[in-house]
Amino acid sequence: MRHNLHLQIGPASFRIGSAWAAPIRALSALYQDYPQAELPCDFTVRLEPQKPWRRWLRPSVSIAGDYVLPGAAPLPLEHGLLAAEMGMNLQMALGQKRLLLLHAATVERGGRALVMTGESGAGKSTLAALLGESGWRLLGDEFALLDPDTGLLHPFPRAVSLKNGAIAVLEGKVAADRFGPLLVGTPKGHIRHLRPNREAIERAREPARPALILFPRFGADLPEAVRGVGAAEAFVRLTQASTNYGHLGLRGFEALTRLVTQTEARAIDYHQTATALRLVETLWAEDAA
Amino acid sequence: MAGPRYTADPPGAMPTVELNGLTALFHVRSGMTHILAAPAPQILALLAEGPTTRETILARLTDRFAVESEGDVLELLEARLSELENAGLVWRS
Amino acid sequence: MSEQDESGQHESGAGASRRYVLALGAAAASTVVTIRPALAQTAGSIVNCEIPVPAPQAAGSYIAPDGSVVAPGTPGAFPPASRPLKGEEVKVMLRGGTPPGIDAESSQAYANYIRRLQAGMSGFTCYASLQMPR
Amino acid sequence: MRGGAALLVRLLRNPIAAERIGPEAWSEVIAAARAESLLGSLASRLGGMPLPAKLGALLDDARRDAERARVQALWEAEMARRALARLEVPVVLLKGTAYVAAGLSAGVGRSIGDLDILVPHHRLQAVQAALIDAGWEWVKEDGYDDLYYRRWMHELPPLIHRERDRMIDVHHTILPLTARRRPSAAALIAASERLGNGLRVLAPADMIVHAAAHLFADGDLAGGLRNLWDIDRLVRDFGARQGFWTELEQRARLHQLLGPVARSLRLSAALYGTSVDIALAGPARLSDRMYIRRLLARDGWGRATRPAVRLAFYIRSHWLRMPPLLLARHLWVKARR
Repeated sequence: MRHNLHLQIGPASFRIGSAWAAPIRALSALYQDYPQAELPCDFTVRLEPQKPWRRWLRPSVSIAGDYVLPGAAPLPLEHGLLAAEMGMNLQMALGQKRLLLLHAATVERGGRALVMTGESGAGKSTLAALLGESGWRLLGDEFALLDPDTGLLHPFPRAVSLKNGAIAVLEGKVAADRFGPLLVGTPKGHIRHLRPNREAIERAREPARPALILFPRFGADLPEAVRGVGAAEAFVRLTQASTNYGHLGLRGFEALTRLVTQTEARAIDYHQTATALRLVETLWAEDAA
Repeated sequence: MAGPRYTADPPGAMPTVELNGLTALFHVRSGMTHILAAPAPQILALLAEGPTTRETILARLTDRFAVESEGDVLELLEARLSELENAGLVWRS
Repeated sequence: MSEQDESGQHESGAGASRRYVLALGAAAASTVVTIRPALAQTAGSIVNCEIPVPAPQAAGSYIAPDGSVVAPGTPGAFPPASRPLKGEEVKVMLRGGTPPGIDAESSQAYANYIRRLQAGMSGFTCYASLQMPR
Repeated sequence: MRGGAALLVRLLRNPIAAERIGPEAWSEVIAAARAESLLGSLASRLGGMPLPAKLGALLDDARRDAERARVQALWEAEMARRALARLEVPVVLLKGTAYVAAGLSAGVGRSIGDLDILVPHHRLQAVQAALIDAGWEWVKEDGYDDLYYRRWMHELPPLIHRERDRMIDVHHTILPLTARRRPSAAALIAASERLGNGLRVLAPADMIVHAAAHLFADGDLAGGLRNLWDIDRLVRDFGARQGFWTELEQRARLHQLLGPVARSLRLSAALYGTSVDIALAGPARLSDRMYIRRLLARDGWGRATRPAVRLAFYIRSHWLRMPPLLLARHLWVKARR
């Protein structure tokens, strides 16, 4: 495809081709400091018109590639950056066969990692982005990649996808040149991508040992609460947070049982980001130290 | 007595990990993971000694444990065996 | 099953042999639970999965024609689906059809809602399974 | 085109060529191979070759994934065996599951979807009941589809297992009853060979006849490169056996599939360099070129190319499967829903 780009994000490399120049331009600006991709690429993503004439006429981007969701609605060309991000996530979710993929945000301090997993809307991305600006290294806001051979977590520091209210929170803390364009009225509301800081990008191939697993739950009227999560419950919840547990077979079983038997797990309820940040620091001091 | 004999794969083909009171089991032949509660792991352990009938399983269980039940013992054992059978961990021959 | 593991096996204090008590459980109890893949393996798994519209966290909210979740009673929006939608129905809706018992307009709003599902949201797994390449 | 299906085929045919391929072209080969469900087969072909580390790791993943597919396919077959054991019907495994169960080269690295089995037509009811008893369910609840399947198709409507999420296709013959050719299902079952666990696979010649029927009759040659790869591997496994080619000709004739078998042999020889019996394959035809263009219509981004050729094959495939009047009726009922 005429417009294209290679990207290395943590252990995975992507080849992104586009029928239009704009999405590739936006991607290369957002990912300007990232290292050269290792070839051959693990995954191919294509941004293409759904029908040939939709390249020019009311252009809309449909997401294709090695692994696809054919029924997914195309996005307007202005949201091409989001389409590229979704395309890369999809390849990881459906195509990752080496590392156990957990739908979780991860940060690291002192070589030890905190894993936060929960349904979308639990505030993982926001928490990870904030922690990543305050003494923690951001490993990733979307996927945690557990290496069955080592038991370590690999970073996947793609651009953080900030939604709605979280955008302003981070705009107040981070230099403007690390943000992508504001995408208005996407299927998920307003979205603005944030490039992780230099440390997160430079150490993107440096894994960390898991030390604490949190299952955060956010709700406007949820009272603050902390509860221990037993190994069996953590195991079952993590199999459900993984898109490829079944694909990894015995390697996945061994990796995940080792993770839950060697790592503390807690569920936390919160209704304010500040509360969650405080709980994280307290539990980290108790459990991981 | 001509009841069916129950068989299970050898323990080496079913690695397990204890998770606070429950047993996580990986069944190599199917690639599937099961979470087991008592008495399922104990029954599988017995079947590791070789194919055997329902009655013998019960006799051996009673021999090794103080077996408690809220109904007909053989019927309940049958229910447990058929759960294992549905999961593909045990089959009749 | 969680009660089972409490009572299933404990040391019998009474017996001199210190034998373990082993409860056989109730007839309807479940002592074997199989981990199901979060992403189903076949396109056919559609019969087994359901998508709540909207997700339980937004229960009661209405669905706008473009699929976004809006406040109950918003003009032009549709009331939530009265029950979770079956994979097979969703497939029909995504092709622009109308499954029995759902009117055409809400059906398209629900389809748009489902198209917007993201990883981690209730129903995404089902939706993704529907679309899995075989 | 250089990095797409054509290069993929060259590598499958001659793995030594891998040493001369640059990293950019490898990205293209991998995308094309994924799109054609041939990455596992390619990875197995290239096993043991000294390749750059990143590429090697990627191919390791593909081999592991194929191994998982193999385990899963054999397990589904085993569960079907247990469900049907008491009926004492011959259960013949078909396609990918048969290849891995019989340990054939066609199974190495292959992606495997549903479980396909062949059983005698007069035992369909009993088989269906036993499967439903063991946890399989109908995928669709739709009167027309059901009737359509029962009247016209070569298989039951698909069933899915409610716990394991896997589908089974129960065939009673290998082509739809609407097709003009009528293979002999009874002969297929009678000649089938018993495996150690009691399940059966088709006899070698029948296996190739079925693979050829599947290649041309099922769909618009979508997935054709993989189906043709099956044929290449099967011929390499069986071709040197005493009397094999005579047997293949007789079976192809018996099943009214001489033409498709001959063409699949020519295409396999042309694309994969398979050694085939010249007399059976027959002389190259002009239309073979069209088939080859269709089979190679995939570029290095994994995109389908040559839309006109594809469309021609699509229309042709529907034409092939149903007599015109029936096709019209089918499209009419589909359109009204």
